[in-house]
Amino acid sequence: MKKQSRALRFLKNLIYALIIPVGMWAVFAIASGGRTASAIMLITTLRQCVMPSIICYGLMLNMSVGMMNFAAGGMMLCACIVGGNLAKAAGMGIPGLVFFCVLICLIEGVIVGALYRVMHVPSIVLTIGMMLLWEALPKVFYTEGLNLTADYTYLTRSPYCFFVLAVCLIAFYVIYNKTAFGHNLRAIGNNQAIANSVGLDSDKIKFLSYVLGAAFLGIGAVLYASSNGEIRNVSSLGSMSIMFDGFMGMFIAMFIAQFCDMSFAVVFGVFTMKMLSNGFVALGMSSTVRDIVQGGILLVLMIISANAGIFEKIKANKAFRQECNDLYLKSK
Amino acid sequence: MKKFLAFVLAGVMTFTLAGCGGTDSSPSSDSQTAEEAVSDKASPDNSGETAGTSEIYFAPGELTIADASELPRYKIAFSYYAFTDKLGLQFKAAIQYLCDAYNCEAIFYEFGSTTDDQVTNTEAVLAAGDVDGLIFVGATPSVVAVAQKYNVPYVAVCGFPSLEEEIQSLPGYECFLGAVVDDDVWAGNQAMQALYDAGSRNTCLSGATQGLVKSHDDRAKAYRDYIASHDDMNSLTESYTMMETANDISTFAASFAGIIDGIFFTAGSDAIYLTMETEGITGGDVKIAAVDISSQTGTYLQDGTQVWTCGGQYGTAEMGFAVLYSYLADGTRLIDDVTEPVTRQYLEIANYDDYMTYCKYVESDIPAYTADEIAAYIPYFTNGVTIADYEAEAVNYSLDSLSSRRQ
Amino acid sequence: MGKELLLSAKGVNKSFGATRALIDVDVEINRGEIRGLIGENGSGKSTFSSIVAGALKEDSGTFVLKGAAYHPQSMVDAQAHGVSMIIQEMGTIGGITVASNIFAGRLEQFRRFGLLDWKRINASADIILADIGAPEIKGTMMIDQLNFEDRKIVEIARAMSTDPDLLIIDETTTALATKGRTLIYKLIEIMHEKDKAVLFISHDLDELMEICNTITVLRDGVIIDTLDRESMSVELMRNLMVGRELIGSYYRDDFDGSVSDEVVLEASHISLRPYFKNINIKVHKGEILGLGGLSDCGMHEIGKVLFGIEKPLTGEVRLVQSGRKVTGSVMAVENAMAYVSKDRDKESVILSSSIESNIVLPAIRNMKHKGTGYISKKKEKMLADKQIAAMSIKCRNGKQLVKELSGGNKQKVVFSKWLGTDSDVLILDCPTRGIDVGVKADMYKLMMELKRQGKAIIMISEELLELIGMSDRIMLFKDGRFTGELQRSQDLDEKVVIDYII
Amino acid sequence: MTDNSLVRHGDINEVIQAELERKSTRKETLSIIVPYFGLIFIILFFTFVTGGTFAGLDNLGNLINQGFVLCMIAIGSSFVYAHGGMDFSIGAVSGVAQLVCGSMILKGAPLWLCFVMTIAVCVAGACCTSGITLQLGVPIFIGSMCVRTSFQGILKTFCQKSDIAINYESYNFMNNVAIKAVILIVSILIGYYLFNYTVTGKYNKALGGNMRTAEQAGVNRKKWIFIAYILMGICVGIASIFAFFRTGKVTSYSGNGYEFNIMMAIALGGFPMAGGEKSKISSAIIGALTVTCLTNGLGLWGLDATLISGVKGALFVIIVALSYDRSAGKLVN
Repeated sequence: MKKQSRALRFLKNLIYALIIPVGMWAVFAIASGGRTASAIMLITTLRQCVMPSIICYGLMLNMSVGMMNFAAGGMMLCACIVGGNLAKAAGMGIPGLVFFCVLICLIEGVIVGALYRVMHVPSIVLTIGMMLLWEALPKVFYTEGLNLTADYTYLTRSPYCFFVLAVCLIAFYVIYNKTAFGHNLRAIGNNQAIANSVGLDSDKIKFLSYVLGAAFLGIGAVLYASSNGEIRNVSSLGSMSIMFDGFMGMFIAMFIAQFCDMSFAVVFGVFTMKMLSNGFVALGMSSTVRDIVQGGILLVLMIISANAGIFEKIKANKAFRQECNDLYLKSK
Repeated sequence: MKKFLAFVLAGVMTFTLAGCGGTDSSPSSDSQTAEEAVSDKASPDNSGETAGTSEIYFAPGELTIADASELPRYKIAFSYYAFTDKLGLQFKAAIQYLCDAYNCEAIFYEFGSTTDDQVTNTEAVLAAGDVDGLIFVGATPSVVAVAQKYNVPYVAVCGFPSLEEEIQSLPGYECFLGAVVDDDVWAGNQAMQALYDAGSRNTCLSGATQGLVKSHDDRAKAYRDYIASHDDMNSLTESYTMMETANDISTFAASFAGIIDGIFFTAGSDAIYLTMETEGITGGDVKIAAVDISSQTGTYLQDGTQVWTCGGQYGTAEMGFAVLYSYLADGTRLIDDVTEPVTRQYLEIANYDDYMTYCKYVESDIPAYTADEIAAYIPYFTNGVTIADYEAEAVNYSLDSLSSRRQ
Repeated sequence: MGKELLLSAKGVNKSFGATRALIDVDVEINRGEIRGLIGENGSGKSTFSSIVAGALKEDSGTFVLKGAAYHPQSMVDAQAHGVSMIIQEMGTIGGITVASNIFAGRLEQFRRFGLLDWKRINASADIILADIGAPEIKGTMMIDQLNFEDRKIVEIARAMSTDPDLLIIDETTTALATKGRTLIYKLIEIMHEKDKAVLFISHDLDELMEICNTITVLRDGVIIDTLDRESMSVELMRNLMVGRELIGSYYRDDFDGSVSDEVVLEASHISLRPYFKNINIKVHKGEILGLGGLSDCGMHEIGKVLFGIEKPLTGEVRLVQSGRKVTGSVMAVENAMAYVSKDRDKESVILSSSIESNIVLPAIRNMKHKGTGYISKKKEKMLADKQIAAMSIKCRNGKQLVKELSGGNKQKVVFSKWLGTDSDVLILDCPTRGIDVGVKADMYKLMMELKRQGKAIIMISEELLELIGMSDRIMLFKDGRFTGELQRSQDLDEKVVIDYII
Repeated sequence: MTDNSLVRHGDINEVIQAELERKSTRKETLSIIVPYFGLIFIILFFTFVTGGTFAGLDNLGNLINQGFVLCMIAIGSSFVYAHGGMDFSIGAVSGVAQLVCGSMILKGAPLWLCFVMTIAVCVAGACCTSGITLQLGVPIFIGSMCVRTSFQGILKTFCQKSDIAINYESYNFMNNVAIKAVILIVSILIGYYLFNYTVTGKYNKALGGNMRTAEQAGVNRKKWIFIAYILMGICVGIASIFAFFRTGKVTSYSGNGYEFNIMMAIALGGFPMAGGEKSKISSAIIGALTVTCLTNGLGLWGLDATLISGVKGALFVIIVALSYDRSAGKLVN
């Protein structure tokens, strides 16, 4: 009995969680005369979700403690170019790529985290500064950026990329739900003052959140490197566009997370973003139109989540008012 | 804590600053890699380390017709949108090569993404003082105005305004010597023609964001015009997100599976080939044409995936140098009507053999024009040079003429 | 009784910025002892307890716990040594479960193969809750489902979950209604029986008299005296705390509850979900109207509605003279109304700002030059200094930040901010909550002064004595409606009042 | 005994008390002057490495030209940051405003009308952002991000086929340094007045310090926050006008990055991100000047082009590390 109701609730939530991504997909499927409904389109879109999702995991760890990481794009870029070139120099192939990218991202994460810990300036401020730094650093060593050969690209091809995503998803799920760290994150995110006074070392946890986040970004960097093959250095703020899908996806994810676990919500959220852009391409519209709509749709979602339960409140108030007035009239 | 912080940052700083020295590479150290690069050129189809990734560098040029040390030491500034990709470095190397040969001092700076950056950075460089000439990629009036303010002669290369308002205001600037540009419209047109001949009818465009680099905008325009002028051609979609070429391709391939049969890239890069391989659409029904050569181009020209490409733009920059130097040397203004840029051909590469020739001559350690060849376009060294000679070379510039010059 | 020393502190010093909270404090607590710690706000008792509990670091001084040197790095570390604390206004962490609240910061101890074992966490949470006598709360509940009272209990559970030798209770009872109080008293008893110690901090002197067997008095960071059962008396304690003679009661001494029949503020059948329905209130010129009830009976919300912070669902609040309807706090202030919130730090003062800008905030609207809107710094400073002097606020100067002040002085700032606008209707929600007798007395004097000036005062309070002592008329509130209205009179005492509210 | 113990404490007290007082005051003054040091240091440094060119009269003109936009926006933004708000959309909005300005001029509309419209667009943008937060309760961070995305989309869609450019030299007078300097100084004075001597600034600071308290003290939250955004909109509008005439054209990159530059400026000036009492319009302006000097100086210095932004980032982090008010301690996000 209880079990069943549990199952029902789970089903209900699952449906809620899927409404947005699936709805998005359906809309475009119809609009494009079924072209986006094709299996290949779906797989491609999913494949394109992999990297942003992983970035999103990285950002989410910071977001849970209420911190932003604008440097994410720059960190990835730096890791790609430096790590990729090191891997090539060492001739270690994909394992080398993974090793160096993640390693470098970790180092970057440690630096950013340490700086935050020492300086205690708002993360937005710090990370904007660091973004410029990480963007410039690879230029010193590899002015030309990175050129990878085909044998480095397997990780982005399906099915391998989905394995990668699965691994990251599980890793995030465990960190977020099954470790003390994950819960401390949320505790601090919800009320840092109290969390501190009950003895949570928020500095340490924030530092860790940067480092662990960086690990995810490192994986993201690997995928970015191997999907593009040729990575060029960018000038100021150029790296924002790398993290943008993951960044925007994160907000949708936070909205969906009330129905299902964050680790899945992230994928759904990113999928929504990707579906949006691909849908417009499939409709033959230019990529620029999508930005306008993207902002709009995101805004609508945010408005909904910001005003969650407002209708219930209004209804309840209405009833209450009615009741009171009746009583009042009776008393007269 | 403060100490630790200061230490970390000081480290980072010195690191970065050290880099400044590091990147202005002194020839002696690089000649090694250059030779490797050349040896690679011999067999570009082994898709490994090739032009794409090796240091771009030209062996120091010798000016035989005059004693360089006799020549006055001019300080010449060259600006490009970024010296962080292959093309940018080719430009840099070419200008460096000429400046060395002509006993000039070269300084390089990037203009960022926004026009405001272009103005700001130019102001900064010119304000620093004693710059004798400026070679700038593109000719935005506001930038020219800066040169005018510091009255530094200005030559535009590889990019010229297409809007009447801008073109009209150019003659007003004393310092503006005119422009030497590549025929990007032609390039775009050729590319589309090649796709058309290869049987492509439903094509997509992947271009750079409008307003970043003039030449890309022209190529995109040519694409749109070509589609418009051919009823049997159909543009499926246009994407203007340069950072995400890979993404574009996979989306194209997915959303138009079975329909799409041609893609035009305003900028070629290895990302294209890798992604196409990932998507499994190489060597098949989808043909591509792209401006610019990258390390993998040979391979895909060979297997027929790529039907057309072109390159060699930096030759244009060299011509720009010639125009500037002519003025510096004896005040000759070669281009009378500055609203009419000298429009040069690209080196067109329609097949693998062309590509081999291209690598042999253009991506070797000798630039498209040697110091002496450039001298032939400077009245100071060669009497009776007029703009007509430039015009002639502009249309004559091709792989054939290049190889004949190298014989 | 075998006096076994549990904790001893020697020469403890601590200062915040320029204010010295503790000066060479020596304290010794024996096993089985229930030690009361009293003193005015800012006398440093909370500082001392926080240091013992590891929440603060002392500047100098030595601690010995159970015979070993003791220097807690954090509250967790302190708990490991067997010292834990229940803090006055700490609260719980929203958005997570009761269990993770109880074990916040100590979840690591429940690892199984490196992962958290939620079954065990929830189970042990339930056990603890049952032990302290609140079995109806379950570890799996989301904290946000619980009401204020139960959340406090969760905090207590958090403190008890480490089975401490020394339990510090810092002014917790003031925030609790009967349920929580009884629960705490029971805990104290248990501690006593188990021959452990309790450090009990409270402003409620009678409460202290009842439960403590020793009481230490602090003033301005210095230990004044330590009394044992025999020498204890409320009078003595008061005088020691304040450092001067406080003759008799500090409430008003007249018993004339008559006021002019001119109504100033009138609320007719106002309702607010889910607190109350169709209630009517009239306040007269020069009247002190007391609203009494239990902390969660909804009377605080009445205050909010009267001031227009909360919109009533039915009826309206009206200023009778002008006939204006109170539509919101802005309008209220413009019409010379004032509101002192129950939650001082969160709602009444800007902690990060200077005393001056706090005081002038409501007044500047009247100080600005009509045409240009220019506000002269001189005027501001004058007003602020005038109020600081009038209220004798303890501070370096007007530029000092409010967060550096003690509770009592903060409250003075709040009052002076409203006196600066000279308001006609004052709504005071727990005006003396958590402030010491000295300031209390001043506050009451002030209220009487205002009454004389013919201001109307609505005093919402949880302290019955205060209500009886000060109000001309007391309206008692219980689950959403008024249960009684009492005129001021000699023979009014707690027993009479309490029946109306429980 | 209690008494003499008190006496004993008494005299020691005074000594220690005095010492502590001195410390705290010293700390306060330091936190006030450090940002100025940052600026002065940078000026001296670049004057030194560029052999005086940096401080030269000629470069001063450049500085005004380059700094105008940032300073202008800084003035407006300080009101928004004072109540703890922020706005990621200003860059995109300014871009669209320049687009409108440009296309109107091409249509031959009178200049004054173009100016009015440009400012109107920016104000409208500000209304969007603030409206979303105030009326619909969306966090400003996300809200302005959405507005940013949409406005960028608009700009790109219109600039996709071709840029918009005017005949540059026929509008040269719009680049007159003197005019800019005058406008800038006037706006700074007005801003300073509004911020320090009227309720506009005071209420926004109060709101930044504690929303609830301010509201209960009779501050109309929505009204004053809205006004703050409007003020910023106006400033961004004026900035956009001159930004447009400086380049004479609109591309899809116009206005790109303003939002981040202003954040840098705000931080460099030691302006607390959370707003409140410590907010000072002067620090916003100081910050803007610092950023401008940084960019210009690094350019003059002739540092390798590829690294300028990196060095900028590093210096930024260093100065912020030294000048930023850390009273929030661990609690800062």
